[in-house]
Amino acid sequence: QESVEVLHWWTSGGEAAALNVLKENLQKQGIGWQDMPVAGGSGVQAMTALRARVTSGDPPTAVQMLGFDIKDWAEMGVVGNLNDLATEQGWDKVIPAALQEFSKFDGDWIAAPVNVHSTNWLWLNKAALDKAGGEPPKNMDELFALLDKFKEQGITPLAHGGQPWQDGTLWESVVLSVGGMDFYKKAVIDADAEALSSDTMRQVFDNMSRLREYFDANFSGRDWNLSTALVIEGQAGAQQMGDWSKGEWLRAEKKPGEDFVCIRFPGTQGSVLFNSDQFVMFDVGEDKRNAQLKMAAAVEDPAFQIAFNTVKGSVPARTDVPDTEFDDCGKKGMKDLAEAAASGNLAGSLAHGHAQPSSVKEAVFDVVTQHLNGQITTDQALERLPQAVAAAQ
Amino acid sequence: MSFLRISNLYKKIGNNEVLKDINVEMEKGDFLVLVGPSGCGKSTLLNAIAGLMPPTSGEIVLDGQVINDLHPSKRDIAMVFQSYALYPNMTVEENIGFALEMRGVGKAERAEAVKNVAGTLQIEHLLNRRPSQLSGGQRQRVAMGRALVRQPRVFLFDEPLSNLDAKLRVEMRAEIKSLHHNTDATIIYVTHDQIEAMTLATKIVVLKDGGIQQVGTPSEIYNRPANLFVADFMGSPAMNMLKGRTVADHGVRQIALFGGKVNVAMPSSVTTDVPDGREVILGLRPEGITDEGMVDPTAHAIAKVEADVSLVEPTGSDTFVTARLAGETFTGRVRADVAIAPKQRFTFVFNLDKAVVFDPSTTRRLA
Amino acid sequence: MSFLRISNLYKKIGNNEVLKDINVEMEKGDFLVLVGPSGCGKSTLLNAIAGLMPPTSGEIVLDGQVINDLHPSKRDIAMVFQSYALYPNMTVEENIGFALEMRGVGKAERAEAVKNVAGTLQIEHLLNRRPSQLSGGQRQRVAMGRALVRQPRVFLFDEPLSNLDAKLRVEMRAEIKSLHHNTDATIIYVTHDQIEAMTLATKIVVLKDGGIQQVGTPSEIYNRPANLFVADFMGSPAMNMLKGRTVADHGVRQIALFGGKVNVAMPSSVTTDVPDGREVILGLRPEGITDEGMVDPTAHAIAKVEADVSLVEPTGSDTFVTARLAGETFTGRVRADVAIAPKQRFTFVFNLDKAVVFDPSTTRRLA
Amino acid sequence: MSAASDSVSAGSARTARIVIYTLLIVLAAVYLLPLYVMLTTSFKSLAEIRGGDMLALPRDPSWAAWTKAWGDACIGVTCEGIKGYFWNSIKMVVPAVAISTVLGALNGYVLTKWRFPGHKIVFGLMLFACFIPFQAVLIPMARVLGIFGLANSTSGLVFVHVVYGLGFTTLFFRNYYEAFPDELIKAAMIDGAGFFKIFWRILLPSSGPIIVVTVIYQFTNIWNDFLFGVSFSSGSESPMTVALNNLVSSSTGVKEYNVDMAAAVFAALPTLFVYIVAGRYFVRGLMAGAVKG
Amino acid sequence: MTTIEPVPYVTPERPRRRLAERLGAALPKIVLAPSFAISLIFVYGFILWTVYLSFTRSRILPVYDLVGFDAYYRLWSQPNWYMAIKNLAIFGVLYISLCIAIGLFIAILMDQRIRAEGVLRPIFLYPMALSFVVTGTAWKWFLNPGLGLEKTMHNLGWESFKFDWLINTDMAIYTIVIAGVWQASGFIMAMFLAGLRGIDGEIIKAAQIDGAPTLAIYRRIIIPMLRPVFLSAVIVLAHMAIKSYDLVIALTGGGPGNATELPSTFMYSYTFTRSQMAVGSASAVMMLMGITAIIVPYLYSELREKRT
Ligand SMILES: Nc1ncnc2c1ncn2[C@@H]1O[C@H](COP(=O)(O)OP(=O)(O)OP(=O)(O)O)[C@@H](O)[C@H]1O
Ligand SMILES: Nc1ncnc2c1ncn2[C@@H]1O[C@H](COP(=O)(O)OP(=O)(O)OP(=O)(O)O)[C@@H](O)[C@H]1O
Ligand SMILES: [Mg+2]
Ligand SMILES: [Mg+2]
Repeated sequence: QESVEVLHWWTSGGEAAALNVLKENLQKQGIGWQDMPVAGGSGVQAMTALRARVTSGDPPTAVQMLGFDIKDWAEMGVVGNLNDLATEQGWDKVIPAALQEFSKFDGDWIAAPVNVHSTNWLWLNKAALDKAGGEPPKNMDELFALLDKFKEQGITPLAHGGQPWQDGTLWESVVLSVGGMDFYKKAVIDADAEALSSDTMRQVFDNMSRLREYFDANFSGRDWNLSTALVIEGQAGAQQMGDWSKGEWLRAEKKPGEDFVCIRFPGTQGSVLFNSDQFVMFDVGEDKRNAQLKMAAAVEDPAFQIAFNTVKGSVPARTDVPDTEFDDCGKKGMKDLAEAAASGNLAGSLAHGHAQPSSVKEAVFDVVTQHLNGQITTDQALERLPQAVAAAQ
Repeated sequence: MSFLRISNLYKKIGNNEVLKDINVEMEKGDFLVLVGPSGCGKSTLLNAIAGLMPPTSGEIVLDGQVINDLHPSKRDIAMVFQSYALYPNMTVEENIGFALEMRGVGKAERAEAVKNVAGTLQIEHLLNRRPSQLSGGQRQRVAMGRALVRQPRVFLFDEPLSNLDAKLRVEMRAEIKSLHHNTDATIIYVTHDQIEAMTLATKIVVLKDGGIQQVGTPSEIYNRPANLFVADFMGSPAMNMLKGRTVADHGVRQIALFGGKVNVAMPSSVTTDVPDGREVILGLRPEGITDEGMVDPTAHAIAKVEADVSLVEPTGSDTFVTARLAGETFTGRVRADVAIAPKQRFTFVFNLDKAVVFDPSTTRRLA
Repeated sequence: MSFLRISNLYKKIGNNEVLKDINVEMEKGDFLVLVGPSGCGKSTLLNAIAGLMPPTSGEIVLDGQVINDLHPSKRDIAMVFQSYALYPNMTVEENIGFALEMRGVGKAERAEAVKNVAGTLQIEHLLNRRPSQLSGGQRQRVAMGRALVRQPRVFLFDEPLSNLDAKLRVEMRAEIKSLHHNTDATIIYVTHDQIEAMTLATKIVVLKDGGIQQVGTPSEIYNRPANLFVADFMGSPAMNMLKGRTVADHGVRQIALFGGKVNVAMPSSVTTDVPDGREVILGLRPEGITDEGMVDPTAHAIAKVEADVSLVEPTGSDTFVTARLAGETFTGRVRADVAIAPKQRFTFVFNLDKAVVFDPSTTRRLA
Repeated sequence: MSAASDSVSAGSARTARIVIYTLLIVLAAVYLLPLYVMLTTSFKSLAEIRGGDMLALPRDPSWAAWTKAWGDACIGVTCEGIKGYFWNSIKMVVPAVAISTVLGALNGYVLTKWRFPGHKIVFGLMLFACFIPFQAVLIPMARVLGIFGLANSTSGLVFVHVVYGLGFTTLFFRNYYEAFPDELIKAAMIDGAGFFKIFWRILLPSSGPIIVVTVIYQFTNIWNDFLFGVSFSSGSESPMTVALNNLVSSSTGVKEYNVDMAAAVFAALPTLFVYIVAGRYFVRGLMAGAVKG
Repeated sequence: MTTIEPVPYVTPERPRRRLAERLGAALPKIVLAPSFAISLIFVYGFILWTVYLSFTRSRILPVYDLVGFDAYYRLWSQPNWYMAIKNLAIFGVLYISLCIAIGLFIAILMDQRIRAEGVLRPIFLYPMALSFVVTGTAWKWFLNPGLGLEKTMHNLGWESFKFDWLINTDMAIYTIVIAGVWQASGFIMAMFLAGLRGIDGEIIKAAQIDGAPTLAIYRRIIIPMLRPVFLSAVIVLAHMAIKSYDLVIALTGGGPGNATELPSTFMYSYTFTRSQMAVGSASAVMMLMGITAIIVPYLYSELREKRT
């Protein structure tokens, strides 16, 4: 029997259920599914396992991957080619160019994008927000005002989990908010040394320091979902987090608009920082090729895109999928994405590997995290940031 | 009043009565040797005296003071262990000085004391070595030094020589003996080597299964053993035990040995009257059975016995000859020069002055 | 041709010449005892014979066959180790039968053979025990059984009795001796107990520092030691060594002892002529120095010496007396009954028939 | 050895005892805390965990998390709990421990009883294997496994664990056999036993204590290994720790701490069992040689 | 036994031997050969490979063109690396000394003829049996001020109690030490217990008779006699400290900031997550050099003097 072997880190209940849709779809076509889940730290362990598999000369059929990792692997010449399928199904038209950036290498399709997450979201507890006036903040100043009100309510204003990637996620939203999309592109995407040490960047770090004031004492090392839980239970007012956060709300049987409010991070409406899970198809033997193509086709099947993304909290990678099945937040996400894509305000998320290779990403995390934890001052951060980025390139 | 008195001492370990009703007294300057087969309780008794194992009942009185409940470190007793128990991590000097250090003696004074003791034992040149760098004999001396330096009220020695080879043992034995002479120390000494016991002791205590068999001077123990056990235990080769029966020959009490083949005079060690026809055991040590040329000129009662030689063991200085007669085996000690070979017939001379007689039913010696 | 011949054997370990030019011959049925101080190479020699340590040079010929290169298991030699080396995980029966099993002997036959040997050694009742459940003597017997069951061409014993206590040692010694008598086995036996050597051997080899000092019968070794080392090594207490000088008294060659205080006849062991005024050492064993009542009636040359007693060691059977005269110390053996005490003046009788004389410069005995 | 002499006078002895026992009980409680937290958490509901006191006893204890962890929890797309992975680990641990122990025993035997010039260097070189950081060997190892066709298989994992366990097993057995009397080997040689016979009949039956130490040590290390497991196995072939990690550390999903904890306790059961059952022999085995410097 | 040069118990081969016998004589070496070969390839081969990689510009996967010391320059210009080394120094020293101190202390307590030894022993040993994948979460909660000890103390009414090391950049490394000590000290305890049990009882008796109080007996006699155990313990702990990885990942993930970065986590993240394999290899080489510096003297002393 033909089968695909899939390396991924969607191990939690909801994600796995979503993935099951794909598995069953393939099974109907007579394709078996060999599962190879490797959880942990947004695929850190998975990439290690993948290295071992590739080195041993036996890569899996498809691997869940993010952003620049895809490029890195493509460069090593170990990935397959989906051009025929893509042409046949017209992927070029339905998948946003910003995603294609990662799905293609040297003009060849190598990966099938599953979804689009975006990271510049702010999640608010509706009750707390109402108590504080009910008006969602539109820029940093309003945000700080709101947070102050939360503070007066005696709750943790901003729920944050102190892990490098979470710090980075917050940071990139602040960069986008303070500097706008052009500055984000210059500083983050282009890694422009000047931008990285500019006054705007100083503002970013100052804002970070200010935000730090609104954390509770236990933020360090806390998993993101525990922070979300704080907001859900009303112990905290807001959380900056990617759209996967919605899964927690839904799971707690909360309704968007009724129990919680999802808005773009203040000052970033109209821009979207995205990251996209893609299944990179590795260069497997001819005997497995057919199954691999079938899987790629199944991933891009609109039915799967809907089924998966409604659960996951993200939006479909294809732009031609109707939003009827999605809730308010989902619908907003799809609308924002389409707008941003059209206006050129769609950019890859640094924290999730879509703006820079992992070496640079981690280097930025180093600085951001140390700054946020008070190990270095803003001046030092501005000095170090360009250095670290340069050293990692 | 005696210097050390142990009265009605019992020690139970688990269900095992290791010591039973031990009563011992000793004077200052006594050299008391505990002997007995392995497991008879010698070490346990020593441990009880040292305070390392509290007795179950009974009293230990040292110099007029009941010391049952005194901590070992406060008894002022020194002990030399069979394994020497030297502290491997300390030099010889530190080993010897440790007890003084624990008593808070100052550094200079300690060094002085250690030096003196080392001088006596001729181990000055070893003071900076560690125990692992010493030979057996040297270790033994260090162990002794450790005890000596404290000038304790009582010395306890637990088989201190058993790890040494024969030659060294002889030397060390002499050294301990002269030590006792020179310092007049009060010593309790455990061994299961009867030569050691005989040569060192002023008083021997024979133990068996936790009970005392006999207490006496070496000569009493050797020549007038209280029972068959003591007789057999002390002396090597062991005392010959010959089955006999009392008979009267012309009114003179005699003992018929070897199924009646030989009649010998009733030994002088028996002073009471023994009725005729009693089964007895005649005990005679190998040196009491000699060749004709070797007979003690002062002996009063002798008997000649002809027997078949079965084993000849020349030790160089003497020759031990084992012979059989009427199904009984006995060993004699003859001069090294006597020409003798197995299967030969040989005339032995029994020196009955040295013989003792036991009652086979009670195993006690008849006196 | 001899049954076992070792010629010009050398063994180097590292830079250490452990055996030097060893030449030994023995006949079938011989009981050869190797003696010598610790570290002199006894075990090494045994190991070389067993094939456990290959010699550096030289030849070992067994029954006409050079066995230098034969694997230990093919030499048909059995060895009993000092520690017995019983296999701790096997029962006594399996221990004894192991060698046969390795030789492919069937189960039934093996059981039979083991039973026979166990019978001889009287350990049938122990066959199902493990070594840890045996006493020292029993272990010794099992080790012996393991050697016996194979009926090898040669038995090697490496200090088999040194772990036993004195009493048991005497017993086991007799047992080994009778075993040798009964089976006429060819045995090489290592010990450093000279009593064992004397009583067991038909031939003794004295080793020192890897070289042979003397080869001879026990009596030769004891009474005619080749040099001072052998004389001192064999016998306990050791031979008395008295400094002397040859003098001629009325044409009769004599030796002046104790700085001229006593003149004794030149011992009969010296047959060659020794010039006057030569420094010599007179060797006389303790049993050659007795009290007047104990003098060997057959002695030809005796000398009376009065000296100050310094130490009295009664062993029960005899009393060893150490005395001093003119700065020299000697030990005599007197009857146990003799009344004697330290500091007393006592008349000793020297039996010069037993004396030997050494050249102090070469340390060799004068013959 | 025990320095507590029973001769100390009764009163102070009793106080001393009380102090000793109190200290031990307090220490034991501290050591048990993490286990206590794991156990109590596994019996709580998610809501109680989020809101409640970590050290509090469960208000409403339930086995739900346990049954879920064992049989229903999703790991990847299969929702059959961790029971299958349990068996994977067993399949990996048993041969790996057995092989590395046997090889270690043989090596120790050769290195102490059949010495050859240079044996110390050989041993020293082998011992170094204990100390290399495993992260450094992942990639070349993957290549080698690929060449051998062992990649991505239980046999491959067994192989890896044997390779990097050899240093320790050899060390343990060498130290133990070092103290084993040479005379027994000589005796067996004279008795006609060959190399393997001596090992099998004489040495091995006396190696109980050190086998216990080695097996415990290897068992815990291999059972708990994550790095090799995640790198050289995949999917339903993965050992327990990898499955557990997949269960516990999903990054963007919901965390069911009670299920995580129950699974964690399941994962720890075999090693706990081994330590409880063989703990006594462990100390004895250490005494018998492994500890010696 | 004296310190003697080892000797082959089998006779060396001689030409006239038959083949079978020669084979028999070589058997021990044949038995050892596979293990030795494995070590050569999988330890030393791989070390060489790592050294080689550190001179390349390998990023995501190995590439084999040499570029000199580039990776080392990068390595030594990383503040993270200095942090890792500093942390290893703090962690290593505290971890080793605390494990030994606590292990010895418990071992001494356990050695006082404790009736419940059978129950207590596994309690102290069990942490060693659990992987940090398992216990990390429990520890994280326990040390987390909002969830664990601090909160419990607050709940109990001790409001001023503060224990926030886990999130305090200056103190976080000490939480790693705490968890590490918890894990390994039981094992060390077992080693010391074994050592204590091996001490001749007569020596203790002798010391008692010499008038030494219990404390002095331990301080002057017993503990010095445990020297070999100390040495073994230090070696065991040193290599565990250097290899510590799970511990950090499970507890802090290297944070807050890079406050708990260790060389092992550094190496892993540079090799596998940051796609700077050459720098990772360079750090591995540095680590190996460090390990060698500890192990080689130990091995040397261990193998030179052979005590029994
Ligand atoms: N701790 C103990 N527990 C149980 N029984 C013991 C203990 N110590 C000694 N015994 C028993 O007490 C008896 C006497 O032992 P002890 O050590 O005093 O004998 P010993 O005369 O010194 O023997 P040896 O000559 O062999 O040293 C023996 O039967 C022994 O088994
Ligand atoms: N394996 C070895 N390596 C180096 N030297 C050795 C070895 N075996 C023995 N020796 C040395 O060889 C010499 C002879 O040793 P051997 O064991 O033969 O002595 P021995 O006469 O049996 O002594 P003992 O009476 O103590 O058993 C000793 O000096 C010893 O140190
Ligand atoms: Mg005793
Ligand atoms: Mg020897």
